[in-house]
Amino acid sequence: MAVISYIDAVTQALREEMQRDEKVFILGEDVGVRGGVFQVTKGLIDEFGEARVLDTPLTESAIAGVAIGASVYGMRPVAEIQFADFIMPAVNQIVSEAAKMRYRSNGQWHCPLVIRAPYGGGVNGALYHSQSVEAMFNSVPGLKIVAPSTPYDVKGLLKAAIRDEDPVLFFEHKRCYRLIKGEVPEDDYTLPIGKADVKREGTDVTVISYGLTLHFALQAAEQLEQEGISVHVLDLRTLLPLDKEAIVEAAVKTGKVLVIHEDNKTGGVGGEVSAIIAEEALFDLDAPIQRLCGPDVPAMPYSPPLEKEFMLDVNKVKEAIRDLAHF
Amino acid sequence: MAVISYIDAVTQALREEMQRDEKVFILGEDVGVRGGVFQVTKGLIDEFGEARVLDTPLTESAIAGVAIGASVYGMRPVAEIQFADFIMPAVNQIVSEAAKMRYRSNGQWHCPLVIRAPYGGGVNGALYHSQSVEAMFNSVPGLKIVAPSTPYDVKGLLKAAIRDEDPVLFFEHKRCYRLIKGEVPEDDYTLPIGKADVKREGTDVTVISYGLTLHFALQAAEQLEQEGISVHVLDLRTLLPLDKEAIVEAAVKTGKVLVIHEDNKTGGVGGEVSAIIAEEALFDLDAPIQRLCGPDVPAMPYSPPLEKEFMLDVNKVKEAIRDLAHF
Amino acid sequence: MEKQSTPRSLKTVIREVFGFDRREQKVEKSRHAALGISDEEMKEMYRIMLLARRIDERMWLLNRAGKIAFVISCQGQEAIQVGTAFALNREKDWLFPYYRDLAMMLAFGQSAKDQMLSAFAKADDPNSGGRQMPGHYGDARFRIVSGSSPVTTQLLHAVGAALAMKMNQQDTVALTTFGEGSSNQGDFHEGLNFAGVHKLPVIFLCENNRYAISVPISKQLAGGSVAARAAGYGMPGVKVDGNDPLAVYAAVKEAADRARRGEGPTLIEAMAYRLVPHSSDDDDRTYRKREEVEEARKKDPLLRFKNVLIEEGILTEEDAQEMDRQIMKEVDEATEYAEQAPYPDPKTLTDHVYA
Amino acid sequence: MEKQSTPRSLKTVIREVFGFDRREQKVEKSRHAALGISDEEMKEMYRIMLLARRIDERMWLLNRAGKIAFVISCQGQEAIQVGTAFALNREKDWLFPYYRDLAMMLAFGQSAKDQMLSAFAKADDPNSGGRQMPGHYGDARFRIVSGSSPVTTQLLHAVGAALAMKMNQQDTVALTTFGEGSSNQGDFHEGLNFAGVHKLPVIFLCENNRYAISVPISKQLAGGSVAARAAGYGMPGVKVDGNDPLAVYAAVKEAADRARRGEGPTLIEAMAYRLVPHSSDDDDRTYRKREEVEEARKKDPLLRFKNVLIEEGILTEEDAQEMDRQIMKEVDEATEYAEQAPYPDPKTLTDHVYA
Ligand SMILES: Cc1ncc(C[n+]2csc(CCOP(=O)(O)OP(=O)(O)O)c2C)c(N)n1
Ligand SMILES: Cc1ncc(C[n+]2csc(CCOP(=O)(O)OP(=O)(O)O)c2C)c(N)n1
Ligand SMILES: [Mg+2]
Ligand SMILES: [Mg+2]
Repeated sequence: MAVISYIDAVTQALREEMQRDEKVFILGEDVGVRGGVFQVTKGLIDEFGEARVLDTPLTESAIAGVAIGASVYGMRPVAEIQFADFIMPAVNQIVSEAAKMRYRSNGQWHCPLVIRAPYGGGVNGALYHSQSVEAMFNSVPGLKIVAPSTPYDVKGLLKAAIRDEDPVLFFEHKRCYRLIKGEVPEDDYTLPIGKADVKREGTDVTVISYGLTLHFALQAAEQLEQEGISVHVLDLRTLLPLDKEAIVEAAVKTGKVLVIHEDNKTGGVGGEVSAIIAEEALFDLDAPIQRLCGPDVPAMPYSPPLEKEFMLDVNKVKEAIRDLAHF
Repeated sequence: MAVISYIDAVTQALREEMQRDEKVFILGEDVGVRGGVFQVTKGLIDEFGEARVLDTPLTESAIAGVAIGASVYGMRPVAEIQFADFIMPAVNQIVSEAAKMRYRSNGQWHCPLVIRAPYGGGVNGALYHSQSVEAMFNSVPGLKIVAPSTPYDVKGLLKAAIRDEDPVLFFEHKRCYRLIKGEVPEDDYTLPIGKADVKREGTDVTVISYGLTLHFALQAAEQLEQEGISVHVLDLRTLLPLDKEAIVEAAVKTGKVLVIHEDNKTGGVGGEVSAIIAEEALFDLDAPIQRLCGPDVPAMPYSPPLEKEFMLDVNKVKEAIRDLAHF
Repeated sequence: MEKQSTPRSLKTVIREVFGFDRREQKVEKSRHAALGISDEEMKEMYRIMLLARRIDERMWLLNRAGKIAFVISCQGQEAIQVGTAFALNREKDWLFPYYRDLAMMLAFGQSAKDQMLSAFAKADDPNSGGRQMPGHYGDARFRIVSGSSPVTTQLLHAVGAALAMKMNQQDTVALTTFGEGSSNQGDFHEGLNFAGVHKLPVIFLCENNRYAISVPISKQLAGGSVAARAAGYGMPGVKVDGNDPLAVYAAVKEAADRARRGEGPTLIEAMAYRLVPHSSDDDDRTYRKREEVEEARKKDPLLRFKNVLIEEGILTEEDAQEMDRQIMKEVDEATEYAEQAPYPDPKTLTDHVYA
Repeated sequence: MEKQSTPRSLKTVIREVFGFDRREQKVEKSRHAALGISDEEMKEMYRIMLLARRIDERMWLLNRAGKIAFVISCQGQEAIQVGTAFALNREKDWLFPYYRDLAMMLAFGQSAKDQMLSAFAKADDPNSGGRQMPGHYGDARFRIVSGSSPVTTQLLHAVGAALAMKMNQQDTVALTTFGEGSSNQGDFHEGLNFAGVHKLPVIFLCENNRYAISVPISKQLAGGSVAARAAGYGMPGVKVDGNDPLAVYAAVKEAADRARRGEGPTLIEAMAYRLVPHSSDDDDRTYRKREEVEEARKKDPLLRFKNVLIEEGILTEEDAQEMDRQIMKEVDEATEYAEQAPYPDPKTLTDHVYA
């Protein structure tokens, strides 16, 4: 199996799905000759032409709304929002329209579309190129939200998202793009949306996470093994709908739960995870459910010391796991 | 003290604040001669003129954005979003701009504005005139979210919101408008934003809620007293920032917590409340933290049997409290 | 001779001068025939306008009687809607309508029963199974895409469908409607610009009824004209008399032809007047004078179109009365049927969230 | 006489024919004098343009040397920005700029040091204390309201401030800038419409540099003209040569005068060219030919304006060189100062979330 980067897994999934199904097309800002500002769509315009790799005007509401109209008509649009931070002008189309189309039409119409958006920080991106925006959408039934952490998951889940009959927000952590590499089968496979994945088995502390911080957890787990702490790591992968069964199972496994995400703590996905455990597995717990998250500030600043202070890292994660292990 | 309705408390607060400070002005759709579609601003245009009771074009992003610009300049705009469901086109202005103005300018600029929006269902409003949208914003530091349940709280908190130096989303439950009446002092007072309020003392089960469902809890508590169940009821009043101290105190009081809201369960404010308790007071609990919420569907349907099925009511609340009491 | 002094028509003069009139055929032909509309179609257009009006009126009665919770009206806009529908290919084209398009829905295939099922929020409402308010159309049978309450979002859906049509080399057209108030939302701008850049087969039809709830054009629409905004997107902008179904027909037909020829989008602004309050929750006396409404009633498109049909000899007053009787029967039956029809099962509340 | 055959100027002919030239005063007066700009001001305009250019160039060097993480440029747009600033009242008017407005910021009072503090993200950066990327201006000292990265939002803030100015009967103006790509966002439409309805003292200035990152006007802007969209909002739309600071000055001045007279908003589209990649993260070779860029460089507003100053006798080549030396010194010192300056304390991360 080839070892490829997280970002190449995105491109590979897009290319293969466009080859497989000519209804699949890409639209977004600078996705054409520029190949996307991160080069995710590099080369695709040459292979598939500009009708299927469409540079749109600088209008996120239109990107989402046009994708809705095209998908209702029968196409399979994959829209790119250049940075997750810029999804805000499209919220009305995503929340009022895409998420509700099936429900409001009593199942007559539906929107099989994907909105890809690079999110997350640690890239000198400052307030508006570093945000995690998943919390805004995880209270919206009708949407699915996928946030993979490994190249393998990226490819399998993006393909699943494109074939899904419902609107999927696909959040790619931009710090993972070139940092994270992994084995990815060259051939076609999909992974189930809605299923979490145990990335490491352990017995002392359960960490539940997704995206970049999942890797901090895995690294921390490896280092803590030498201290005799065995860490169980669950990768949520899908944030909506959450895999409740897997969450409860992972929590029960060790009785000590640490939920980690880069997004700020208040109102984040971690709160929902914690609440599920507190509702379903309270008596299996040996410690309070801890959350280690980004600070409750509007967004991540640019200045290096401030960005560093905002971001989680292996040390912060280790410390939190250690505290919980010794609780 | 006069007994007035919830909606009249809104109007009274607006009128008094406009009399007190000529920087305060109202803008929104149909707020002028029509007096608002709910008649909240009825008569204000006659008293304050059309410059201070401004009918805007049908453009929510402009309503929010213009309010931001005016507030930055030094005014105190109170914007009305006709129905909370229609706040979506303004999300970019609210989340990217209002919430981040102070932080991004390192404290140089700020937006003292209020956005009022009637929310909630049980009024034959169907999918788009019934939504609770607070969950979308409660992960956004920089914003404050107020959701009062009584006329007394409405007046005191709306005045506080107008005088607050930060952007405040003020959500008024539209079913409460004419249903809920209560004593309201004729003179000036404010209530602190960020403070929850114990609406009833009890010893067996703690209910934490806000808005319309708070009243279901109070009625249920009264009825359950006859069954020998003593219910403690905490009204959150402010959803962001949450009053953590009051939440933990209320949870510890009985050891059995039921969080109730009309908004759908997943990703709702209740998850955050539950997570706070699971983090801060786990060992004081005698039962799993329960949430009784709207179902996880895109929004409330129009057809009466479906609306009824969606909405909570006193019986559903009683049942949930009883279950917890007998746990 | 005395004859000279009698004023003569242009036709006569031309005949005298040239011996014949090249324009004769055109002069003789009625407006609708010149547009390629048959007498039968004219009658059908009128019937649908009247049916829409009667359904709408019935809904108000039902609302005032406490039987249905909400009405939002097409009254005053029927000519726009029927003229539009007839100018399209009702077997192939796609609609992205707004909440006043009752007459357009009827012209595209929905029935009185469908409307009443929707009004009563019954399980068999073809738009949403009673989930949405009346006026929130959506019917896969007729390529009517489901709409929501937040205004103007549907413009972008029409643009998206038109993009798909172009990609798939279809000769179909997407038509979307909206009010003049709604045309000020950002989605209007983004939609027209996108369609203009890609020359998409989409028609943007503004039904300008002069108010957005209580807000008149003067407080709503800088410059005062929706059609004038088309130039800024490099597309034709056409203002038409929305009380005249034939004027609307002509404009929409031309726009559809343009679209099918690959020449891109058109913006049409059809001028009308909302004859009733915004909805059953509104009281329009707070913001407009009764005289103004009365004045508008004199231009009621239904009256005008009936007179055209009578003048053209397509319909007699008696025919019209008979038609009305038939329609009232249809509306009565639809009402009764819908009132009796079952509500959706509460257990279906959680259906159709995901596939 | 042979004289006759010598080609004579129009001026000469007019003098010969009429004995005097009514237009003489106008013909003799230089363009800037006619606009009421003094020689000193001209020199200052040029100095600020050059300073902006030098700061901008320095930032690219620092970026390529790995010293600063990000640059976004004003290169090619300095004439627009300085012409604009000088046409306003720099003591009273308010700015809602976008990320390329470096030269405008300098003209409104910011210094080279300020820019470098921002580039290095240091605590004393006056815009945001290092919280925002460079180019995200905001400076209460000079009534420059803090901007964000999401484009076009600032238009509505300018409209809101203008509304407040009108309410408070100020004779000030709010000016906001944005790119031609950004002008397609919904907020543009909502902002122009709102300002048009209420006749607010606001100027919308589009800096059209022909690209939005990689997307050229042809794929971005239906109809091809931002200025043409003004008509749809009932306001003047003016297209000017953005490589000529005097042309921009004239347009902004007229717009500001209009605004102060209570006649409402103006939309100005200043045509320029982005001489460098979109930002330090961009590679513009993927989407535009080198020849095109070279061609544009020949119209570099700095060169052009220098030539004007020299032709008008305001500046000599030597003056220009001396000025450049001074500026380079200023930039060097600012760079050094900023590089040495302290970063914000990590503990301040949670400051300024709420009052
Ligand atoms: C985004 C949004 N904001 C507000 C509303 C509330 N609302 C419903 S209809 C309406 C007025 C619409 O006016 P116009 O577009 O002129 O259409 P008309 O009703 O006159 O046909 C308003 C403000 C809404 N439905 N959607
Ligand atoms: C809402 C939003 N979407 C996307 C972006 C990413 N982005 C930054 S600048 C830019 C292009 C802007 O082009 P234009 O408006 O022409 O201004 P220019 O950079 O050419 O001066 C884009 C797409 C953004 N900042 N905001
Ligand atoms: Mg209207
Ligand atoms: Mg540009």
